[in-house]
Amino acid sequence: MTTMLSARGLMKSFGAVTAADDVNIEVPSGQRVSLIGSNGAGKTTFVNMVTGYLKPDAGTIALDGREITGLGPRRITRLGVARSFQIPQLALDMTALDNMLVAAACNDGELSFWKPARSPGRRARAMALLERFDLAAHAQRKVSELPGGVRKLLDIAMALTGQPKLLLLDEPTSGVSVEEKFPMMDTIAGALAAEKVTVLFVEHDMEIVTRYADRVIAFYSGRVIADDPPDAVLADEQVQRYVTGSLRQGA
Amino acid sequence: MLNIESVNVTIQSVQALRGFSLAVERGSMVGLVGRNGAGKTTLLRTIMGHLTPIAGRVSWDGVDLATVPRHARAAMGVGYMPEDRGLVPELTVEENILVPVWVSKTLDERERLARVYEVLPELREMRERRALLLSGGQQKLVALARALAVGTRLLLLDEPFEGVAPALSQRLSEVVFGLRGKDLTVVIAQSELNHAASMLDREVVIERGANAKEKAA
Amino acid sequence: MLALTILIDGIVYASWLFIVALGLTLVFGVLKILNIAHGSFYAVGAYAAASFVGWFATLGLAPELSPVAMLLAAVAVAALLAPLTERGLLRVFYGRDEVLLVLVTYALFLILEDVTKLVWGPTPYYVSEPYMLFGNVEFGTLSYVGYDFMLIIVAVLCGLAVWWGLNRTRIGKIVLAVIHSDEIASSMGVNVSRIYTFAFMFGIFLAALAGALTAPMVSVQPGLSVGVIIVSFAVVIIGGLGSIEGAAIGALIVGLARALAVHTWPAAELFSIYIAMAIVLVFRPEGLFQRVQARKI
Amino acid sequence: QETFRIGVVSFLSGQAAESFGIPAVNGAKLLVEAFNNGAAPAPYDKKGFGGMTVEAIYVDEAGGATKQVQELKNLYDRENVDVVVGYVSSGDCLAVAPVAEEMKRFLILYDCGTPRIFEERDYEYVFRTAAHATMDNVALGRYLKAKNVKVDSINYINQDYAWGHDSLKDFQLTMEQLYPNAKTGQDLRPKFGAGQYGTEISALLQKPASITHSSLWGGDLQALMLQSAPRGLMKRSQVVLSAGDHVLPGLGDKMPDGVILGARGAYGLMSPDTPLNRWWFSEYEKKYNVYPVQAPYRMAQALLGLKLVAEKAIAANGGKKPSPEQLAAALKGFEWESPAGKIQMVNGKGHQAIQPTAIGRTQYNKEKKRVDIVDIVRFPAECVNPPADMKAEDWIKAGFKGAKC
Amino acid sequence: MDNPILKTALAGGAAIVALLAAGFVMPKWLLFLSTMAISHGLVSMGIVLLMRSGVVSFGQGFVFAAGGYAAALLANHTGITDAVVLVLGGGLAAALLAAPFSPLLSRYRGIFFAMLTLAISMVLYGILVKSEAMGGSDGFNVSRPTLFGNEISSEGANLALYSVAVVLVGLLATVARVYSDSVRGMVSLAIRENELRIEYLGASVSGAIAVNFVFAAFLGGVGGALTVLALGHIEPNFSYWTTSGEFVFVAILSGHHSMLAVFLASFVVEVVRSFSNLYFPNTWQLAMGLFLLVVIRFLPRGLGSLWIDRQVARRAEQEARA
Ligand SMILES: Nc1ncnc2c1ncn2[C@@H]1O[C@H](COP(=O)(O)OP(=O)(O)OP(=O)(O)O)[C@@H](O)[C@H]1O
Ligand SMILES: Nc1ncnc2c1ncn2[C@@H]1O[C@H](COP(=O)(O)OP(=O)(O)OP(=O)(O)O)[C@@H](O)[C@H]1O
Ligand SMILES: [Mg+2]
Ligand SMILES: [Mg+2]
Repeated sequence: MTTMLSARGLMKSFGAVTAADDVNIEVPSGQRVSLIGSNGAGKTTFVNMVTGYLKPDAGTIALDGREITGLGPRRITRLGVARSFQIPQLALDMTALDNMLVAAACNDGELSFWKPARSPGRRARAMALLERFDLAAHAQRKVSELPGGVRKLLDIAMALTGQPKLLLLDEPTSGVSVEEKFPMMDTIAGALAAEKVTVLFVEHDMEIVTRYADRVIAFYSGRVIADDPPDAVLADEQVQRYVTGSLRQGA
Repeated sequence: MLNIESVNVTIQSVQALRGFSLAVERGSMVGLVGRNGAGKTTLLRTIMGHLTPIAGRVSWDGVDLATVPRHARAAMGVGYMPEDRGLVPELTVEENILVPVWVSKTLDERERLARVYEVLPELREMRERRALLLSGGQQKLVALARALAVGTRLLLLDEPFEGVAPALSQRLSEVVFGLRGKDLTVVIAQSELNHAASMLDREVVIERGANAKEKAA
Repeated sequence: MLALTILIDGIVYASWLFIVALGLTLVFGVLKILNIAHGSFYAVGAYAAASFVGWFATLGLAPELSPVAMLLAAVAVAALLAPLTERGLLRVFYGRDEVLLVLVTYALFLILEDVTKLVWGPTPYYVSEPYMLFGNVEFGTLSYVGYDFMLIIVAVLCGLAVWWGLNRTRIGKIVLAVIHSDEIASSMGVNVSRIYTFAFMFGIFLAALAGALTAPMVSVQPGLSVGVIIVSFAVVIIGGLGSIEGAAIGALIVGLARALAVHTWPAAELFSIYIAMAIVLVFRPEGLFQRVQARKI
Repeated sequence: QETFRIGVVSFLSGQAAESFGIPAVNGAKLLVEAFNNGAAPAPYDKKGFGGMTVEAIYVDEAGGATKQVQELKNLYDRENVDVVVGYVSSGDCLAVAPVAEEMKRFLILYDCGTPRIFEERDYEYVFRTAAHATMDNVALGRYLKAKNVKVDSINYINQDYAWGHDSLKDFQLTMEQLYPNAKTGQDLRPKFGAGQYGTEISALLQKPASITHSSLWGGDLQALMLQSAPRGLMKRSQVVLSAGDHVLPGLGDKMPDGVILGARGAYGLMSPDTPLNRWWFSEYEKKYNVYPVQAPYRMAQALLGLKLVAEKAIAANGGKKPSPEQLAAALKGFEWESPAGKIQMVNGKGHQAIQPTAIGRTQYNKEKKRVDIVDIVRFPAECVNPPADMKAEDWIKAGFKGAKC
Repeated sequence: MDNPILKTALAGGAAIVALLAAGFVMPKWLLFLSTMAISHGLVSMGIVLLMRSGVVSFGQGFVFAAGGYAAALLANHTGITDAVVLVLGGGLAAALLAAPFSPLLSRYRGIFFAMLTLAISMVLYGILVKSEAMGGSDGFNVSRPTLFGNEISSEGANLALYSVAVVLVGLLATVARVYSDSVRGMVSLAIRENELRIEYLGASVSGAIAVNFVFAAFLGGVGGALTVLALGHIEPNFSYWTTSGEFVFVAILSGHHSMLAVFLASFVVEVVRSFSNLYFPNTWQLAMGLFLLVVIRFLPRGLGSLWIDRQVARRAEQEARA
C-alpha cells in the first residue's frame, strides 16, 4: 500500500502560540483517518498546512510521493487534494446549484470563455450530487438564505465534485443536526468507498469517530499525543484527559 | 418570564418563524431543538431585536420588547451568545468579556470579571490574547463568558456546544447548569442536546419555524 | 539646507493633509463609508470659518480671538450637518454594499457643492487675519509664517487625541466592537447608532476644522472641495484604511514626496502623490497599517 | 414677434466660476437687459437686435469637452439658438469649434486663450472676439522693457496644464527676445487647483530671481498671493502676473503693492476713458457692487459686436432673421468699439480679433479701499498681436516682425 | 433553438436592428446623445465585468483615454481613416497598454484595486497634460473618419457614427453576455463572493481577474475610440478621475446582472444631466445628486434588477417544474 500523505517534522507557530510542534503523520492511501483534539490543538492548522493555506515554519509535506511543501492551495488542489471548511466557504449571493456548477466547472479544467456554464451535462452532475446530500430541495435558494447546517453540507458536496485522491474535512458534522449527521457521513463514506479516496476528517463527536474512522490521531497543544486505531486512542489516558474528558468524569 | 406569542418572522421573503410560541418560566432552563434551518437562530435573534416580527409579540419580564431599542436588552440582564461567536478580533479576551460591562450602568467590572473567571478559570491564562488568534472552540468559551458577564437574568445561547471538543463541551454544560437556581433563565438552542438534555427542565422542538410536539425532560 | 527646507515644507503640508485624512479614515474605520463628500465638509468648514471670523469682527472681538471663531465654526458644522447627514441620509443605506455607499456620498458631494453655492454665493471670502496672528519665523534665508507651525501642532494634537481615544480608552474599544459588527455590539448593550453618529460627527468636525484652518490661506470659493478629495484618499490608502498611525505616515509620505518633487524636480509634482501611492501599494497591498482580519478558516 | 436666441456657455460651477464664469454671465445678463430696453449708448441703442427681442439661455461649462460638445448640439438642435457665445476653457473651444463648423451654425468664442484655434485650421462659422493669450505675455515683456526693469534671472510658477504651459512658453520666448541674457531660475508647475503653495514659495525664496512670472488665476492666484506676501516674496523679487486683474477687488489690501499685472486686455481699472466704457463700468458696478474685471469685459465685447453684426445681417436680409451664413459673413473682418477699445477681426482670415491691451502696477488706495493700478502703459493691438499671416510663436521668435508699437 | 449562445446572439442582433431603425427617426441631438451614451456605456460595461469578479476599477479613464488617443493618433498620423478600423485599433491599443498592469493589479481587491487603477489613470493624465506635441491639457482635434472607403457627409455624420456605435457595441455587448454566461463568467461571479473557495477548487483567481481586466480594457478602449470619433476631439480629461468616476457611477447604477442595463443607465444619466444642465444651470449638480439618491434608494441592486429578478424567478420556476 502506498503512502498518500506524509508529513514530517511540521512546525508552525503564531507569535507565542505553537500550533504545530514536530508533527509527523503518514497516511496510507485509502485510509480514513480522524483528527481529534482539544480546541486550539492545531487540527485546522494541520489541514491548512497540508492544503497550502499556511506554510509550515519547518518540515516537509509529501503527497503521493511528491513533495508539496510551500505550494499554494490552487496547485495542491490540482494535484488531487480537496477540502471542506470548518466555516463553510461558499458564494453567498449565488444559489446552491450555481455553487455546485462553479465547483464542477472548476474541476473540468481550463475555464472556457464561451461554453455556457449551465450546460445540461454539468447541471445533471451537480444535481446528482445535491440529491445525494439531500440538498436538491435547496438547489434554487441563495446560499445566504440557507441555514448553517445546510451550508455545511453544501460545502462538503462542493469539495466532492472533483475526484480527489485525498480529502480533508474540517469538522464535517459540526452544526449539522443529529438527524442528518449520520446519513451525511454515510453518504460521504459511500461516495468515497468505491473510489478509494484517502480521507482525513477533523471531528469532535466521538460517536462519529468510532463509527467511521480506521485510525485516529489525537492532537494536543500542537503535538500528536496518540495515533492508533480508534479504540486504542480513546482508551489513551492523555486523550481521555485532554480531549474526550472521560477520564475526569470517571475520576 | 420570557414570553413569545405566535411570532411570524420573515427574512428576505423566507418565512423563518410561523406563529411560534414559547413561554419560559423565570429561573428555568429550556432547550430549543430542531433540525438545520428550523428557526432556532432566527428566534434568538428576534428576541435580541435584530429581526422584527411581522406578527406576534415578544416580552421579557412583562415588557414588550418591541418597545425597547435593541441595545437596551443587555441592560435588562439579557446575555446572548451568537452562533458564530462574534468576538471582536482586535480586542483581547478580557476586553471582549468586559465590553458589555463597560457600557452597562449597573454592573461592576471587578465583580463580573471575578465571577466569570470563577466559573471559567481556563480563561485566565488567555486573558491577554487577542480574540482573533483563538481557535474556534476557544472562541466559544470567550463568547460564553461574555454572555455570562452581562446576562445576569436571561441567557440566550445559540449552539454553545457546537464544534467544541467533548472535554470542553462537558465543562461548558457544567458551567451553564451550575448557574441553576440563581434566578437565571436560560434558553439553549442546539440541534442535539445529548449530554445536556438530562439537565434541562424542558425541551422545546421547533420544526420549520413552528412549534412541534413538546417533550418534558 | 535644502534637505531641511524640504523637511519643513513636507511636514507643514503633511499636517494639513493629516487633519483632513484623519477624519476620512475615522469615518471609514467606524462606519465603513469611504466618504467622497468629506471634501465638501472641508469646504463648508472653510466657509463657516469665513462667516464666523467675519461675525466675530462685527461683534468687535479682538482678532486674536479668530482661532476661537474657526474652532467654533468647525464645531457648528459638525453639530449641525453631521447628525443631519448621518441620521437623515446615511442611515437609510447602512448594510448596503460598500461601493453603493461610496455612490451615496458622491451624490451628497454633488448636492453639497450646489448647496454651499446657494448659501454663500459665488463670490470669494477672505479671512486672512488669523494667518498673520502668529508672526513670522525666519529660517536662514527663508521666512515662514508662524501659522504653519501652529498647523503642525494642531495636527499632532488631533492625531494624538484620536489615537488615544481609540486605542487607550474604553470608548475606543467599544467603537472597535461596533466596527467589527453592529449586531454583536448592540447585543452587548452598545448603543450603536449613537456611536455612528458621534464617530461621523467627529470625522466631519476634523474635515471642517481642516477647512477652517485653511480658510485664512486661501480665498474661500466654489471648487475648494474637489482638490482635497483625491489627495486625502491617497493618504488614507497609503496608510491603510481606518488606521490613525497610517494616516499620519501616509500624510508624511505624500507631503515629503511632494516637497521633494517641487524642490528638485518641479515637473514631477503632478505625479508625486500617485507614484508614492503606487510604490507603497506594490510593497504593501493593503497599505502600511492593515487592519487585523478575523480568521476565516 | 421673433426673438433672437443666444446660448451663453460659461462656468457656473467649479474653480473657474467665481473668477470668470459668473462675472461674465452677470455681464451678459446686464447687457441683454440693456439691449432689450434700448438702454445702451449709441451705436448700441436700438431695442433688442434690430427690433428682435434677445433671449439668452445659460449653460454651465463645467464637466469637460465631451459634455460641452453634447450641450452645444443640444443648444443648436434642441433649443434652436441662433448663436452660441461661450467657452472659457481652451480645451472646450478646441472641441466645440469644429462641431459648430460641421453643423454650419454660428459660434462666438468669447474668452479662451489658445492661439491654436485659428492657427490649426480655417473656419467659416466660428469666431473669436477677443485676442488670444499671446498678447498677454508679450505685453508683459514689453512693459518690463518700457519701465527699464532690470532682469537677470526669472523664476516661473505656472499651473501644470495647457494654459500655464502656453503662458510660460510665450513669456519665455518674449524674454529671450527682449532680455537675451536673463537666466531661468525655478520653473515650478503646481497642479491646477493646488491651493497650498507653501513648498513652492520656499523654493521661490530659496533662489530669488529678479522677477517671478506667473499666469495663475482665480483661487489659485489668490491663494498664492495670500501665502506669499507674508513670507516676503514680493520684497525679494518683482512679481509679474499675466492675467491677474480679476483678483484685485476680492483681495483688496491683501494684494501687495508694486506687483506688475495685466488683464488680458485694457480691462477694468486699465480700461480707456470713453463714454461707452463709462456707461458700462458704472452700470456694472451699480448692479453688482463690484467693478467689472476682465471676464465681463470680454463677454461685453462679444455681445456688442454680435449686436451690430446681427443688425447688419438683419438689415441685409430685409428685416428677417439672418441665416448663420449671413451672420458669419457680417462678422468676418468686422470692427467695432468696445468698452476696452477697438476690436478688429483681422487675424484668422477675419475670424480672430486683435485688440489693444495695457499693463500696470498695483498700489493700494486707502481712501477708496481698493487696489489701484498705476504706471499704466498701453499697447496698441498691432504692437502685441501677431500679424494676420503669422503664427504667434513664429512671430515672437522672429523678433515681433512687423509689430507697430 | 436550445443553444443558449445562439439565443443570446439572436437577441443581440435584434437589439442592433431595433436601435439602428430607431436612429432614423431620432432627432439629431438625441442621436448624438445616444452615441455618447452607447460608447460610454461600453466603458461601464467593462467595469461591470470587473465588478462581476469582485473588483471595481476607478481608473477606467486610463483605457478610455488610451483607446481614444490611439484612434486619434492613428487617424491624424497614419492615414487610416476607416471608423471601424480606428475603433478596433483603439480597443486593441488599450488592451495592450493595460495588459502589463494586469498581473500586478490582480493581486489587489476592493478599494486598493480601485485606488491603484486610479493612480495609473492619473499618471497617464499627467503624462498627457505634459505632452505638448499632443496639445497638452487642451488636447487636439480629429478629422471625421470614413466608413468602408466612403466619405461621411457632415449631415450624415451623426447617423453614421451612431450606426457604427450601435453595431460595434451591440456585437461587443453580445460577446460580453455570452462571456458572462460562460464557465469563466460564472466562476468570476463566484470569485466576487468567495475567492478562497475558488482557489480551493483549483482555479486561478488572479488569472481570472487579470483576463477580465484586459477584456474590460478592450471594451474601454473601443468606447474611448468611438467617443473620439463622434466628438472629433480628445483631451487628457478622458483619463481624469472624475471621468472614471462617472463610468463607475453608471456601472453601479446599472447593477452587475444585466448588460442591457448598463446602456440604459448610461442613457438615463446623459439625459438627466443634459436636461438639468439646461433647466437648472446653477443647481444641476444638486438635481443629479438627488436623482442618484432616489435611484440608489429604490433600486439598490441597479436598474438591471428591474427585470433580472423576474428572470431569475422564472428560471427557478422552470427548474422546479423540471
Ligand atoms: N492565522 C492564525 N493566526 C494566529 N493564530 C492562529 C492562526 N491559526 C491558528 N492559530 C492558533 O493556533 C492554535 C491552533 O489553532 P487551530 O485552529 O489549528 O485549532 P483547532 O485544533 O482546529 O481547534 P478547534 O477545534 O477549536 O477548531 C490556536 O491556539 C490558534 O489560536
Ligand atoms: N439571512 C437570511 N436570509 C434569508 N433567509 C434566512 C437568512 N437566515 C436564515 N434564513 C432562513 O430562516 C430559516 C431559519 O434559519 P435559522 O438560521 O434560524 O435556523 P437554525 O435552526 O438556527 O439552523 P442551524 O441549526 O443550521 O443553525 C431557514 O430556512 C433559513 O433559510
Ligand atoms: Mg479547527
Ligand atoms: Mg442556527
